[in-house]
Amino acid sequence: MSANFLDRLRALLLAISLAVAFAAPALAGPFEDAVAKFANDDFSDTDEAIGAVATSGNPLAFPIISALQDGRLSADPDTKKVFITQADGRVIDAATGAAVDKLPDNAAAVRLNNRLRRAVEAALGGLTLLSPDPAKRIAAAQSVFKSHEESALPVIDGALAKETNKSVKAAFAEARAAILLYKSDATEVEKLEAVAVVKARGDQEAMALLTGLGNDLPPNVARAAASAIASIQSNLAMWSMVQNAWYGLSLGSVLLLAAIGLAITFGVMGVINMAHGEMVMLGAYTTFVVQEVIRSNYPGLFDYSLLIAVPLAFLVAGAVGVLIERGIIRFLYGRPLETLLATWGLSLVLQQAVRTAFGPTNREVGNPSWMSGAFELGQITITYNRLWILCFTLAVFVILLAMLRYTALGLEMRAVTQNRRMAASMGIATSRVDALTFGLGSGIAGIAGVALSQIDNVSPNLGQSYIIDSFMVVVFGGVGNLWGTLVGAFTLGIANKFLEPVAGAVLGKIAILVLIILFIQKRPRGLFALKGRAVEA
Amino acid sequence: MTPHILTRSLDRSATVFLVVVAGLGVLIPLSNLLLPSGSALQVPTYLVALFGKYACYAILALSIDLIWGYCGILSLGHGAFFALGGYAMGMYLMRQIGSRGVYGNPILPDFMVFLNYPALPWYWHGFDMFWFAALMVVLVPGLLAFCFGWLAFRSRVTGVYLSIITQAMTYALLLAFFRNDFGFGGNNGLTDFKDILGFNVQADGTRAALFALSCLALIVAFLICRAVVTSKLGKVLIAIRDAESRTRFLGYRVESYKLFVFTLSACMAGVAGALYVPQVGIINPSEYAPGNSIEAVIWVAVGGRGTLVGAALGAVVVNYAKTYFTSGPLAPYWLFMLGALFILVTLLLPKGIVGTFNAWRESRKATEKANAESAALEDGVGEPKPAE
Amino acid sequence: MSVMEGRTTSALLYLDGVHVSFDGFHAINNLSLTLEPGEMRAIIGPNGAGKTTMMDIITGKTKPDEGTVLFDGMIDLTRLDETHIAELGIGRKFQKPTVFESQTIEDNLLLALNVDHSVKGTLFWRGSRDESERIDRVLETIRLTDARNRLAGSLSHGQKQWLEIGMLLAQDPKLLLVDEPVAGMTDVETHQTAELLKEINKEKTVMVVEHDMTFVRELGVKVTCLHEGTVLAEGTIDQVSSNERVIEVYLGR
Amino acid sequence: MVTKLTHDIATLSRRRWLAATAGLILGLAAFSNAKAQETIKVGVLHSLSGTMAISETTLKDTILFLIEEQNKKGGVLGKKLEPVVVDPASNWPLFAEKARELITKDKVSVVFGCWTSVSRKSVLPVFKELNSILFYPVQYEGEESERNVFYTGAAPNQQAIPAVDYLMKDEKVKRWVLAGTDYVYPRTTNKILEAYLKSKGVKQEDIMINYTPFGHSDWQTIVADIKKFGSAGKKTAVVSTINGDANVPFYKELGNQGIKATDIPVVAFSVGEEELAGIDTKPLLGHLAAWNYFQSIKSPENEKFIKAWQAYTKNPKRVTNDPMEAHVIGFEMWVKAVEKVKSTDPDKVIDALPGIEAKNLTGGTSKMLPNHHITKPVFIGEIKANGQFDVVWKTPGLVAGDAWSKELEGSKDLIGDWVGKKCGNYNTKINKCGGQGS
Repeated sequence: MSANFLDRLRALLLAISLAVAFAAPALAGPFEDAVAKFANDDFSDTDEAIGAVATSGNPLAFPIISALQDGRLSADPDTKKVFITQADGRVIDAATGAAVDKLPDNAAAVRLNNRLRRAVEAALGGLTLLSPDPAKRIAAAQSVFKSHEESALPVIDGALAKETNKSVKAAFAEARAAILLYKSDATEVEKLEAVAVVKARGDQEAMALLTGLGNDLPPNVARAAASAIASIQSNLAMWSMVQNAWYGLSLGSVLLLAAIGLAITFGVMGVINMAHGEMVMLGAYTTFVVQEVIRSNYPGLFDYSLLIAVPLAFLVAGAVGVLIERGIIRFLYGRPLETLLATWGLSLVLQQAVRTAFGPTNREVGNPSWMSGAFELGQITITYNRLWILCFTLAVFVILLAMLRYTALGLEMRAVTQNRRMAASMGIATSRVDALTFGLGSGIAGIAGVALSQIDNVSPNLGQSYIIDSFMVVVFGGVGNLWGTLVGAFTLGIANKFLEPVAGAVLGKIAILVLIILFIQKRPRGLFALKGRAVEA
Repeated sequence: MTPHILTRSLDRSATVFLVVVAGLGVLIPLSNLLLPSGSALQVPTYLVALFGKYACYAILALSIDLIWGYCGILSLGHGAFFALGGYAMGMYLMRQIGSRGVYGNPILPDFMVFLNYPALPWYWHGFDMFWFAALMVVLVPGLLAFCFGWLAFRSRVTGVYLSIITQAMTYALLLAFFRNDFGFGGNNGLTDFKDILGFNVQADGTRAALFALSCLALIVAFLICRAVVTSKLGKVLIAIRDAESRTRFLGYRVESYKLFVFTLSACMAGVAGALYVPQVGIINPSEYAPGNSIEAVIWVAVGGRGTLVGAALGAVVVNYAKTYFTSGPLAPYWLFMLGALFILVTLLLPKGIVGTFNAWRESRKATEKANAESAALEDGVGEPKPAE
Repeated sequence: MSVMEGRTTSALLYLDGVHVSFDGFHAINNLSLTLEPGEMRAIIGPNGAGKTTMMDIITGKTKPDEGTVLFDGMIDLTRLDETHIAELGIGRKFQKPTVFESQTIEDNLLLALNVDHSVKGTLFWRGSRDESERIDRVLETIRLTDARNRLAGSLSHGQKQWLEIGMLLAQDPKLLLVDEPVAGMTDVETHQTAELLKEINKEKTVMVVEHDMTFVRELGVKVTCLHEGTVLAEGTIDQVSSNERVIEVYLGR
Repeated sequence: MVTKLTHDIATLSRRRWLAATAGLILGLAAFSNAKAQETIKVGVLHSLSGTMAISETTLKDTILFLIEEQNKKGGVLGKKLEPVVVDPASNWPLFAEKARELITKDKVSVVFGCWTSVSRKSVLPVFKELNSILFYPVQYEGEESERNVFYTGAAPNQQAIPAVDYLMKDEKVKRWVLAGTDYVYPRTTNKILEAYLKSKGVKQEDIMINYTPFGHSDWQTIVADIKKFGSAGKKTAVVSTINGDANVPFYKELGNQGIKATDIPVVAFSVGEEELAGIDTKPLLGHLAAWNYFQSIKSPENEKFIKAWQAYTKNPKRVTNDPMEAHVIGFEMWVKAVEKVKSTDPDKVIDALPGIEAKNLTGGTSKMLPNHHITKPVFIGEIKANGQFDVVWKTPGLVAGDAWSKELEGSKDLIGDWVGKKCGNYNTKINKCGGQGS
C-alpha cells in the first residue's frame, strides 16, 4: 500500500472526524483551486485534486468524487472549469454547485488510471463509513480492515456504538480489531481479543493481516497469533478441498453438457459424430446472433437473451443434425469408422463456413446480469455463471432422462437401441427415429453451445476443443447409458481439478488421458457397460 | 526373409507401382542435378523437396493401410508414431549442429541454452551418433506401439473404442511435447538443421539424395507390406478384419497378430517421419495433432483401403491437392474442398480410387468369364457373382 | 494350462452348477450336463433358453459367475480364453453362418487347418502336400470342390453353413459344437447335413443345438431340453417330446 | 404458360451460367496476362484457415490494403505491386513449403508473413537458403537476429520490461504473477522478467509462474490461485503472456470472480483491439496492455490510416492493432529501401534497409537498426468499456529493439549487427561472431 495513499486516508479520516465533531463550514479558496486541477489532464494533478477535495469537507466533495468514478466529471481544458453531469442529465459547475446550461463543446471526461481509481475508492470509502446504506458501510469497514489505519479508530468506535445492523456491526468490529492489532500502544488484552476476532473471520485476508504482524509483539499475543494462523490455515486447506470439488463439479458440468448430445448419437445410434463439436459451435453462434438482434432492436430484453437463445439453438443445431443424418449418415449405418471420417470432413466444412460467414475472429457474447459476478459461500467463491451452468446441465439431463423414459419417441429410441431389427419389425419407423434421435443429440449440443458461449470463446474453433474431451467422457462412462455419461463427466472433472493444483494444468490433463487409456483396458466398455449377448452382435 | 515371399508378393499392379516409384526415384534427382536450371525438363529443387514429402506421406499411408485395410484396426493416432520417428531424427540433426547454433554452444541445442538447461537431458545422449538415432527411429515408435497394443489388444479394445483411445494417445503426446519442460523444444520443436551425415541438408545434392532415399524406403515398405499381406499371415489378418471372433475360435491368438502388425506399422511410420524431418526442416508437436492422424487415414480411404498401391496413391493425390489449393485464388475455399472430399469419398467411393478401379475391372472380367462359362456348361454351383 | 489333479470324470465335457447372469437376468441357472466321448447330443429349447450362452461358456467367450466346466475330465475351461480352448480341440459353428466372406473357400479351409497358428508360423508359411490333400478331402466332403476359388461371400446361405462345417472338419477338433446347422436350408440339404453330422460323429464328439425337430429326430441321438438356463428334460427325442413340462414350455403360455 | 416461363428461366440461367463461365475463363486469362506484365511480386504468408486464422487473416488484409494504396501512388520503381497470397493453414511445415513456393515458383521479391514463433522458425532456413526477405510483424521472444528477416514487432525490451517498470513505479507492485501459455514466447519473456525483477530486488517467493496449455479454457483454479497469491498483503499484479484463444475465458473468469484492476491489475502482451472485440470489456475496465501502438492514439497519421482502412474493409467498426502497424512500418521501409537502391535484388535491399526510417502511426519515426529490429515507442493502455485502450503511460522517446536480451545469461554479451560485423550473434566480450564461443 502506498505511503502517499495512507497519508491521504489518514488526513481524510481526520477531516471526517473533525467534520463529525464540529460540523465545520466549508472554506472556499483552496477547494476551488483543487477542483481546477482536474482540468489539467495529468494523473498527478488529478491525484492531488482528489485528496484535496476529499479532505475539504465541502458538501460537493461526495458528488464530485462519485461523478469522477462514474466518468461523469468533465473538464474544459481552456477555461479550467470542471463540471458534474448529474444522474438526471443536468449539469452543474463542480466548484460552485451552480447550474450550467450545457457542457462546453471542448469539455472532456476526466481520465483515471488504476492508481487514481483506488484513490477514488478509498476516498469514497472514507466518505461512506457513516453512509445511510448498510452495504456501503460494510464496504467502507472492509477497506479500513485492509488498511488497518489507526486514525480511523475514533470514527469506527463512534460508529460501532451507534450501529444497529448486525452484519455492519461485525464488519466494524473486525475493522477495529485490525486497527488494534497494529496499534503499538494497544494493551495485551485488547490485542488478544483482536486476534480472536480476526481468527473468527478466518479468511484469506484475516490470514494476510496476521502474517503481516511484526516480530515485536508481546509473547502471549505472538503465540495467539501463531495458533490463529495455524487454525485459519487448516480451515482454509479444508475449504480449498471444497473449492476443488466445486471446480470439479463445474468442469464436470461443462464436460457433461458437451458430451450428453454425443451420448445420444453415439450411445443410442452408434454413430461417431466428429462434427458434434461444430453443433456446439452453431449453438454458440446462434446465441451471438440472438444477442446482436436484441442489442440493436430490443436492448431491454438483453437479460433474457439466453432464454431466447436456448430453444433457437436447439432448433438450429437440431435441424442441421437432421439434415446431416438424412444427407450423409443414413447411408453409412453399420460402417462406424466411415461415419467418423465423413463427419470429420463435415466438421471442416462447417468450421470454414462459419469462418466465412462470421469472420475468423472471436465474437462477443455478453453475460446477462444474472450470470455475472460471484458470491461467497464460506471461504469459497462461487461464480454465478458456473452455478447456472451446473443447474442448467442437470436440468437438461433430467429432462432428457424423462423424455427417454416417458415419451413415445423415447420409448422408440430405446427400442431401436436395444434391438434395431426387432424394433423395425414391430412397426417402428426406424429411419424416422434415427433422424429424430440424431436431431435430438445435435440439438442438445446446440444448447450446450449457448451455455459454453458464457465461459469460452465464440469462434469457429470452439467445437474442436471439446470433441476429444466429450468422447473421453462417453467412452469412460460407458456407451448407451446416460447415467454413465453423468458419472463419467463428473468423475473426470473432479479428478482433473484435484490433479491440477498438484501436477499443473498440462500434466494433470495428460495424466487424465493416460488414466482413461488404462481404464479402457480394464473395462473396455466403460464404467456402466451393458452386458450380455446383444452388445456383441 | 525368404525369396518365395518376395516372388509371391509381386503381382502386376505391384510391379507397375515399384517400377514407377523406382523410376521417379532415379529420374527426378538426376533431372534436378544434371539439367541446367530453368530448362523445361529440369525439376526445380522445391518440387524435389515437395515430392520427397509426398513419398514420406505415402509410407505413412502404407503403414495405416496395413493395419486398417488388412486388419481392421483403425488407428487415429498414427501421426504419433510418425512424429516420434521424426523427433528421433530431429534430435540427431540438432546434435549435428554442434557449435554452429546462434549461441555457439557445442553441446546444448539453442533452445536449451535460452531456457537455461545446465546440461543435456539424459535422453538426448547417444543421438549424436547416426546409428543410434536410426535405431531409435524404429525402436521408439515400435516400443510405444508394442506397449499400447499389448494393453489394448489383450483386453480386446476394438473398433471405435480403439480409434478413440489412439486419439487420446496422440493428444496426450501432443500436450506433453508442447511442454517446454519436456526437453524437446516445446511448441517451436526442433529446427534450423545444418548437416545430415556430414552433408548440408539444404544442398541440392542432399535434397535429391533424400528424395531418392525416400523412394527407396517407400519401395522397401511396400515390399514388406506386400510380403506380409500375401503370406498366410495376411490371410489371417483379413480373417481377423472380417470376423475376429471366428478367427479366435479357429485357434488363432488374435491379439498377437494385431500386436505384430500394429508394431510393424508403427515402425514404418517412424521411418517415414525420420525421412520427412530433414526434408521439411522442422519437427514440432503439431505433428501429434489428432486432426493430422485423421487426415492420414483419409488419404488411405481416398486411395483405396485394403489396396497398398491405393494407399500410397491416395497420400500423393490428397497432398498434391492440398499444395495446389492452398495457393492462389482458391486458397480461402480449400477447407471446403478437403471436407467435401472426405464426405464424398466415404459416401460415393467407399473403396477408394484403386479399389473402385479394381472392382470395375474384376466385374468386367467376371462377366466375360460368366458369358464364356454359361455358353459352355451349366455346372449348377450357382451363378458367379462379381466380388462383393 | 490349468489341469486338475487327476481325472475327476470320464466325461469329455462336464458342466456342473453353472450360473451366468447379465445385468440381473439369469441366462444360465444351475446348469449341469455331461457329454461322454464319442457321443452326439442334441440340445433343444425355446428362444432364450440359454443354448447359445452355454456354448459361449464352453468356448470361453463368456465366463460363468459360478460352476464347473471341465473338458477331458481335467481341464478347467472357465480359466481359458477362446484361442486356448480352440487349440485344445473344441470347434464351434455359429448360429449365424460366419465365414471369411472376402476370401476364397480354399483359403477359408486353409485358415481352419490345425497347423502352426503362431505369427511366425503363418508369416513364413509354405503350403505342404499334406495340407492341400486335407483341404481337398474336406472340399469333397462338403461338396464345394468346384467352387474352391470362389469368394466365400458369394455362396448361398446353405453353402455357407456347409463351409463352416467344413472349417470345423479342417480344424480337426475332439468336440464339435454346432449351433443351428440347418437354419435356412432346404429339406434335401437338411437331410444331407444330418448324414454329414452322423458321419462326423463316427470319429468325434458332437453337440448340436437345433430347433428343427425333424432334423433332431433324424439324428436319432440323446436330446437335452433347456429352459430358462437349466436342464428341463433329457432322454430320447420321444421321451423328451412327451414330457409334460416340455410340452408346457413349448406350447403353453 | 408456366412451363414456358420455367423454360425461359432455365435458358436464361443456363445462358447466364455460360456467360459467367466465359467471363471467369477470360478473367483468368486476363489475370495470367497481367502476370506477364512486369510487376513486383509481394508474398503474403499468413494463415487463412486453422487455429491461427483468427489473428493472421487481418494481417493478410493489411498487406493487400497497403499494396493497393501503393499502387494508387504509382507502385514502386514505376512498376505495380502484385500480391501473391497463399494459405499455410496454421500448419508449420506447410509454412516452409509455401515459403519455398513463393520464393522459387512465384519469384516474389519480399514476403510479409508469419505470426507464431514456430512458423518463423519453420520458414527461416528457407529464407536463408534461397536468400529472400521476410518481414515479421509480431512481438516475440527475441534471441534471434537473422540476415534475411526484419523484425518489426516488439522485442521483449520494447514491451515486457517497460510494462513491468510502469507497474513497479506507478502502481507500486511488489508481488508478481507471471502467467503464460506454455510456449517459447512466454517462457522466454518470463525468464527475462524473472531475471529483471530479481535484479530489482524482488524475492523469489514474491514471484509466481504459471503455464497453461494452448486454448486452456477452465481457469477457475488458476484465477483462484492468483487471488490467493494476491491477498498476502502486498500489491500484486499479473503479467500475462497468455496466448490468443485462452484469453477470453481467462478474462471472463477474472471478471466473474470479482478481481478488479484496482485490486490486481493484469498487464497483457498478447491482447489487443482485435482480441477485445470478442470480449465483453465492462468487467475488465482498467486492466492493462503494453503495445507499441493503440488504435486510440491521437495522431494525424493514425486517424488517416484508420479512416482509409475502414473504407477499404467497408466496415466502419473494423479495428486496427499493433501487428498491423508493424506491417505498415515494415512495408514502408521496404518500399523506401527498394527505391533507394532502385532494385528489388535481395542482397541490395537487405543492405539498404538498416538506417531506413519510416513514420509510425503514433506520430514518431521508426528506424531499422543494424540488428534488423526497429525503434518503437512503448505505450501502456488501460482497457476501456468500449473495447479500446486509454494510454496511461508511454516511454519518453523511442526504444531500440534488442535482438538479444541483456537479462539472460546465455545472451547478455551478444548483439546483432548486420552492418558492421555482418553477423547476428556478435559476442562483445570475445569480439567475434558465433555466439558464446567455446
